[in-house]
Amino acid sequence: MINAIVFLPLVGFLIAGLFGRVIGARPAELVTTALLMLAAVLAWVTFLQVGFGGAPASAPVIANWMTSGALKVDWAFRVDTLTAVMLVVVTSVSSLVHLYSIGYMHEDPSRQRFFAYLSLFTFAMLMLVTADNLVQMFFGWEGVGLASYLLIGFWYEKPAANAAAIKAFVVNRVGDFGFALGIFLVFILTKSVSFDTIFAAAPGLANKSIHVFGMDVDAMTITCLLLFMGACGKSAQFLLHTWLPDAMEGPTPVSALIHAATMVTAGVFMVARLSPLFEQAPAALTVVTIIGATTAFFAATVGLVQNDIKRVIAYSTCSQLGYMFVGIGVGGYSLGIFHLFTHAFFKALLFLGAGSVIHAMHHEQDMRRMGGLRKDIPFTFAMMTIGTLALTGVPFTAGYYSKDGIIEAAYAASAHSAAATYAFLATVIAALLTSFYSWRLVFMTFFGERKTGDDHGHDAHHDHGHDDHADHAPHESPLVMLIPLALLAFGALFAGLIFENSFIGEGFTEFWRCSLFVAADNHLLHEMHEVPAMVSLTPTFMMLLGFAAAWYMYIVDTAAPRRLAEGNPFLYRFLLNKWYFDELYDFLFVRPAFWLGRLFWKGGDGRIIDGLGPDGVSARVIDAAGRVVKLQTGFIFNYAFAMLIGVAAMITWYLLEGVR
Amino acid sequence: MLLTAAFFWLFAIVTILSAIAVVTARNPVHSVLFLILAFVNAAGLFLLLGAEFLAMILVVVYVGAVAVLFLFVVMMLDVDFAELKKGMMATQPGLLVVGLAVAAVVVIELVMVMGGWLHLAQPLAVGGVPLSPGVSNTQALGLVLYTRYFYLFQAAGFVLLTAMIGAIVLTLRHKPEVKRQSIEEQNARTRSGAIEIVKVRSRTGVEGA
Amino acid sequence: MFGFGLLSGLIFLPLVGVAFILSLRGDDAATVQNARWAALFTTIVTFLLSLWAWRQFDTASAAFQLIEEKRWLGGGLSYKLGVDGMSMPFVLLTTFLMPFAILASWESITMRVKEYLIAFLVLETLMIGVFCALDLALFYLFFEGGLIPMFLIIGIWGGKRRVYASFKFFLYTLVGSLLMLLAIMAMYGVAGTTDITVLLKTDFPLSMQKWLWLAFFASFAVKMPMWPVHTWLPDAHVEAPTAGSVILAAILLKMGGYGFIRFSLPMFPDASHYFSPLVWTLSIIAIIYTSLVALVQEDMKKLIAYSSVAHMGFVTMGLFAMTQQGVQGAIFQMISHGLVSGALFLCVGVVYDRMHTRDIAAYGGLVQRMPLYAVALMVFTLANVGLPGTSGFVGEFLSLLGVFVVNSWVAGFATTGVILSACYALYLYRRIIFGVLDKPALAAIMDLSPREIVLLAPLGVLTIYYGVHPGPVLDASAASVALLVKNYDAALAAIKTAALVAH
Amino acid sequence: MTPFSFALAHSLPEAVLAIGALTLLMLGVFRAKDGRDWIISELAIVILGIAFILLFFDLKSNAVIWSGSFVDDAFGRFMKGLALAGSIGALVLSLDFMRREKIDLFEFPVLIVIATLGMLLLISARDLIALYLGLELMSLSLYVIAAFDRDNPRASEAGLKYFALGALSSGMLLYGASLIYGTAGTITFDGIAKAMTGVPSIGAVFGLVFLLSGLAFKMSLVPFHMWTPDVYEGAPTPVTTFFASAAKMAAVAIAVRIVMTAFPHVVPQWRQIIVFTSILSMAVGAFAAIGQTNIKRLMAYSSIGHMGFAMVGLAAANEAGVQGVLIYMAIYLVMTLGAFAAILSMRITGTYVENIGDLAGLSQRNGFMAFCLAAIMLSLAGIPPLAGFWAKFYAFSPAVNAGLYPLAVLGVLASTVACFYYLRICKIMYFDDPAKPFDRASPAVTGVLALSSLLIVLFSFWPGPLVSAAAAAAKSLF
Amino acid sequence: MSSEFFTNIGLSHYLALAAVLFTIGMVGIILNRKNIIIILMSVELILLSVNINFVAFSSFLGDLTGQVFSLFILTVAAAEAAIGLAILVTYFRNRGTIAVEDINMMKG
Repeated sequence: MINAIVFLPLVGFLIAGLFGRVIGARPAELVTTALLMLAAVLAWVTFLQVGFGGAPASAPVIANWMTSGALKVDWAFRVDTLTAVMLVVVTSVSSLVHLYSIGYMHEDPSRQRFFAYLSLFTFAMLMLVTADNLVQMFFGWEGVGLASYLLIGFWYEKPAANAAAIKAFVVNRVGDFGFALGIFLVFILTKSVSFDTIFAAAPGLANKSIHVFGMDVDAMTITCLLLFMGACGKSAQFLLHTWLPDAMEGPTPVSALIHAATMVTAGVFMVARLSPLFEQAPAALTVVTIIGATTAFFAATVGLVQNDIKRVIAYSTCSQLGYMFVGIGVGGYSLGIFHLFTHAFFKALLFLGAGSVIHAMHHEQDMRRMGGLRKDIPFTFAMMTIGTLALTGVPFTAGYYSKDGIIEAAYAASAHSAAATYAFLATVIAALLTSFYSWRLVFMTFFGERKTGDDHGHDAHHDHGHDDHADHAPHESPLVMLIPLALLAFGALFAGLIFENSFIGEGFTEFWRCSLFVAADNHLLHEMHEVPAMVSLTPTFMMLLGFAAAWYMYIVDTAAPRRLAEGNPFLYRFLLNKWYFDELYDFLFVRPAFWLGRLFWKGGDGRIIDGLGPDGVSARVIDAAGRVVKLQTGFIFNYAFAMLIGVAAMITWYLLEGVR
Repeated sequence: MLLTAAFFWLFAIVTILSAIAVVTARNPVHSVLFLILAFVNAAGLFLLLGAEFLAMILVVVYVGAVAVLFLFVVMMLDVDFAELKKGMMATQPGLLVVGLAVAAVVVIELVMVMGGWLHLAQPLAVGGVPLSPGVSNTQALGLVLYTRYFYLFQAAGFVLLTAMIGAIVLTLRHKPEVKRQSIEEQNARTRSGAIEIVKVRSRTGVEGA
Repeated sequence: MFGFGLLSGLIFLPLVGVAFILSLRGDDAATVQNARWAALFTTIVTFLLSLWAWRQFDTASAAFQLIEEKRWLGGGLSYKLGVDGMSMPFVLLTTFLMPFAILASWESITMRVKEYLIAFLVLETLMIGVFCALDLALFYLFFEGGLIPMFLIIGIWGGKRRVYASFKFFLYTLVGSLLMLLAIMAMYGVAGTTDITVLLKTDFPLSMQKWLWLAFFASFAVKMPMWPVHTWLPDAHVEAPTAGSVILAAILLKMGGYGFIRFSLPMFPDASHYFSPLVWTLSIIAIIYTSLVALVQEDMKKLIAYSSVAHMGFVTMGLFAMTQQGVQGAIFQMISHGLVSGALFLCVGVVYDRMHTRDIAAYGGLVQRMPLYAVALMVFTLANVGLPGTSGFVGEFLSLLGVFVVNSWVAGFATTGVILSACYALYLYRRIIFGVLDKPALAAIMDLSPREIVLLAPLGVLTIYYGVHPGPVLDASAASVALLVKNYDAALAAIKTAALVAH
Repeated sequence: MTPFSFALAHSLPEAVLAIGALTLLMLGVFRAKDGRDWIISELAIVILGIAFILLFFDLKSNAVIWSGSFVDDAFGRFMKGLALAGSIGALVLSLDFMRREKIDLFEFPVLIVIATLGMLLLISARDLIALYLGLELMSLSLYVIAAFDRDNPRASEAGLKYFALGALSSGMLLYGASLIYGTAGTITFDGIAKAMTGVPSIGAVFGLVFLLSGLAFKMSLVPFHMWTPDVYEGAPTPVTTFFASAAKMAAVAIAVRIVMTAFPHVVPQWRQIIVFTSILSMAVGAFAAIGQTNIKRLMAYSSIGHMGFAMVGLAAANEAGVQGVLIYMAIYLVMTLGAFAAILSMRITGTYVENIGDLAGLSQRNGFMAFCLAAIMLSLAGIPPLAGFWAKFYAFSPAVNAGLYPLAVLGVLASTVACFYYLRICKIMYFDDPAKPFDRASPAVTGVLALSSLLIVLFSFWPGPLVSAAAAAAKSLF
Repeated sequence: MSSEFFTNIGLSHYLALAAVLFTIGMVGIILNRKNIIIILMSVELILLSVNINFVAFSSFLGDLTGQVFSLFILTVAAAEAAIGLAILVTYFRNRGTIAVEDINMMKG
């Protein structure tokens, strides 16, 4: 069954990719979507069997990948609860996105390619989550990176899309740099890369030090930090987050699938998967917490002022990923996964909803040009609202359980660690900001006056969209797009309620079994339920506060935002330009790279190496040749003189040698 | 002893001076004459060394043949002596100085080493031809030259032959306009080749002639 | 086969093709076409024969196999051939790629075709010889002999600056090789033979080892090419015809790496250990420096050439880690790079044949007119980047892993090369394939012809196949590499013991 | 004293040449019309061929004859074989040339035979007088044939320069010989060897310097090389061929013989001379050739360089080194003959041309000749698998083993520089656009070209005979 | 310098004389710019110096070989002079000059 789940998308990819042009667009769409749905069904079955049916975890070896000395890497699919959860998330969201895309992309001439990419992505993601060893995980890891690259750059004629695609790939590679080094370290420490061996060896490695990079450091800490670097890249955490907002250049379903629900959560999954290692490295967990909290706060602040509807959601995603890492960082692996799980539903919902809005607006993404859409596209409005409710953590929605759980856990953990205190504060403030920007989005888009007119931007995507819409009026999306919204909305509303107990509640141990490792002294899940009520209520309070602020500024006094921005121009610009990270990186890395490249090429290779090497030498040789030839004067007396000099030199030499 | 020394110095100094004159004389004819002088003095030195035969050969062969050959050539080639006299060391004075300096170094080094030639109290000769007291120099040479050195003598003969061939092939000109006697052709003459009988019709002349 | 063995057959079979082509008279189109077919047929038969050799080959054994030995020069120099797990893959790579080289020039070479084909076939003989030779002098013969046909290929059928490039290529590599020749002579003096199997067992004193190592290094470093003696490569690549670039990148560069494995490491273990920091430093500089240079290139071939230098940096780095993974990774990286860079040059050739420019700025938006080409180039670009699932990953990963075990700094720096390779490769891809197709010259450009598909498809398939199942190559070299590493460690241990005793 | 017949048996090739030369002379004088070479050249080839064959009748003996002046050993036979081959080659190449240039006088083959006789005597010399006579017999003939095209000012200039400097060099050689004689008290080589042991006196070393300088002139080693380019350029091409091939063989042979048999105990002293001249020769040969446009001049510099390379082997001063020199000379001979055959094929509308530029695009006009010449050039450059590589291998290998690393490294660098101009010729032939086509070369010339390039290309396949013959020859000196 | 130097003539005296002659011969070749015949004469001087060397050695060694050598040198020198002059004549016929400075058609 697991083979089917993993390989069905691959089959879909091959059919759509290799024969897409032959069989046409529609069959390609149908085949891939159908295969994905089949996979999703199987995934749910697996989930129920493993998570609730008590089916044992397994990791059948499919084939050998590479063997070299002690290193042995197999192709194997590990199925345990953690995997099953991810399988469900991936296949469900993916199949819904496939379905949605049939509608969303129906005007695109190269739909086959799109669906092929989507299926390829799903396959890679499944390889990632089912990996039984670090290298296979790395395979999936880079595979999803590739798919992400392809999908972001799907509209290859847009320079911005190409740039964003490359940026995504390269920034991810930076993370992979750490991941790869982490794998190497694990191999050095355990002489293996497969999970069972590593996990078995992990406890014995606690507090062991290793000499690496010229330092003696705690082995587990450095390993986990390096691995976490990979996670940071993939999950767009602080410092490596810059690619995610740019990735919104891709088609919206892609944003929903990859940049909200699945791929970006791979980092969270990885840390959870490697919980046996991280549990031995408290220092690394502290770093995870701090980075996660910072990201949650930072991304939320940036989200406040963005005008692109997808970018707001993207920063929101970034922020929520921060939450997940906070959850994991404080020791609540299941919390992180639970938030991942619920987040997948409501964030996919929000993105697809945003896609629906964009679709309605003929590929207009700027919220300042929207407004009052609730009348034109009421269903989408409803769905978006549900998503927003879940995101902001309105009680009893999915987000409420998972997000508030994390905040509580952070509070609970703050008893032992200062980082957790920081995390608690950051997440609480972020909750306020989340609520504000989420409602700001809703208000700007669906309330107020319609600002669309003849001047709506064609710049975003001029080739597609508007040619067959003579009236330019916003219109509700087709059913094929709305069904996924509805299904996701269901998840956004009820996923928390249904699974809270199993994921983070009392059913915890039975549900997760061995797939998540929790150290013996880690009682976080119990402690978090015992935090003071004040703490439990704080997020909800923050949510309300944010809602109120948004209401005031975007419904009551619509001039307020402008006033605020003009009052604090520096802060506004700082936030609008995303803390100037892009500029900073451009200055620190991109420009120097090109500058150095040119310097090395023209100066290093051209002037120094070639100049002193082959070209210089050959020039000197030719000079010397000219000089030697001049000696050949043609005169007998000169020739005889040369002979005399030769003899004189030799006898003088011997005479001096004899004298000595 | 003293007489020998005196003669040595006489011959030596004259040899060196005339050698210098050979090199520096502006008129090549003078050079040749100084060369002859140098040879004659060298013959004197040979006499002092007891090599009478070589001394005679030097005078007879060199002065009599080689030097005179030089003289012939100098006279034969219609050289513009005025041109030659302009100064033989006119060009490249810098190089001349360097040349003389190097030559000075060489001569000093050589004289230093030759002057210190001491270690030959007894010959190291292995398989040489010792001088026996009862035999004159000429006789001694004659005894070995055609026996022991037969092979080398033949080789020297070939050298001379080569010189002859070479000199002839380079300088002898068969001028086409000069009629030469060809004995072969004369011998090979036949009637048919020599006489042609033609019938001459009157008033037409010889056709095809 | 005339009393010769299988390997001799492999070596001399291309010469049979040469003889046949020489026997063709005339320069009309039919003759030329016959010559092409003859060359293709020859290379394919050679490939099949090499597969036969592969069947005979026992991968479990670390020993030299298919050995044949004949009296040759006397005095310890003999005609000795044999392969082991470290050379067999290269033999196969060579024979496999040659038909592609011939096919790649099917239409683009119209001038002096017969000579061209002869040059390639002779080159094949010499390349196979390099990998099969078990006698140092014989090795050198083949190693150096390869310069001649390549010189002609670049010089006759090359681009504008072909003369400069061919001379640079020739003389640059010659200097290094001649120093190696001196070392070979010195080894001959010590061991009294040039039989590699004997030399492998000869202990050279450390002081001598260092000099010998440096001399060999001079040759192989240029051939690899390692920084800073790499500058001949971009020029040679840019000027060479497509097939020339393919062979140059895919096989000739590998001779340097092969030389390290075959000679430097096993014969001078102590010196290798002593100099490994040097090699690592140069490798890291190569990886980072040339990657950055590649980033700013304006000529496609030059970019790929620089990327080759960077990839060879991984190879040298992995080799001198002298761990099982490092060496195997390096070998695999070489094989993979052979396939991938060969394919990339073929890809460049495809558009060059159409547009007669390699200027990146002259292209853009090709995907619209050439979707198949875009796919092919994507596969090879990603393999060049080292994406898991392509063959490029396995080699990079193993060599990095291997070197990390020994020196984490080296691996750390080298891994940044992974980031940079993504930058330049994707940047190139973007500029050629993506964007708007707005250049009038490109408006009518045609997608891959069937011949070109035949050319690229097998390479693509192999690239991915070896990416997910590198076993064939890794297993073949495993035993030999294990022995190599074992002997190396033993030699180092011996010298350490000696040092202890001395104290 | 050995019986006359025994002595004659061991100097049979020389006897054949001597009698042959005289016979040819008679034939020429009495039979040739207007002094024209009638079939004298062909007969001379036959005579040289007979002498060559006679060398093979007795491969083992090691006889000293003619009162110790003459030695017949494997070394001598090897080098005589090369010298004879060079002479034959030069004569074969001269056939067409001399007729076309109207200098086909019968004296030419006679002089060639006499010069070859001189070479054989030189190679077999076992005392200083024999050395001197052999050398002069050879040199005098060479002076004459250098100026053989007597109506050509260049040829006579070449002859004059060669003669003037050659006379000076034989003066130096004699001066050295006299000092050696004074030191050792004898002129036979083994007598000198017995006398010169330990640290020699400075006078003896001076003698060595002058003696080797004289020989270095004949081998055109720097700085005694200055005549070479001018004479090579000015002399008629077949004569240049003869200079570059046979004459070099004899000069190297006697140099090797004298240092190895007369001075085996003072190796450090003469090795420095050899190393000094060798380095200078390799360097000058490499550098000066770069700027040349005349191919004969280029070959002159090339031969200077090659003599330098050969001396690297001699500097090793052991059996392997001598073997190396022998192999080097053998291969060098083949390459030289081939190169000059190619030069003699360069004729445009009846006129011989010597400009390198005339070769432009040869590969497209005459692919066969281009291939042969390219093979020869690359072989001269020492690129494997061509024969020239083995020459260098065998010459350098002993030097490396003798610890002469700086010499070897300098040699390697020089050969890289030299490679540049050999490649340039290949480049001109293969990369450049075609120039005017050449006339059809005579079959003899083409044959020599083909044969030599065949030997060069295929040497690697069957190197055994040469290598083992050289080994045996080298062994006979020790 | 002691008087013995002047009165007691030994081998060294002859050798030194020969050395001086030898050098004069060399200098004659090097410094001569105008007349090629002088070069030939200089060569004769060199050979003369060699002969003095040989004869002196022969005498002081009590060994005839040196004189035999000298005899052959004289023979060859004669032949050499003949050929040299022949070449000279040829050259003169071609160029109408025997100035050493003009013998410069080929160089470089």
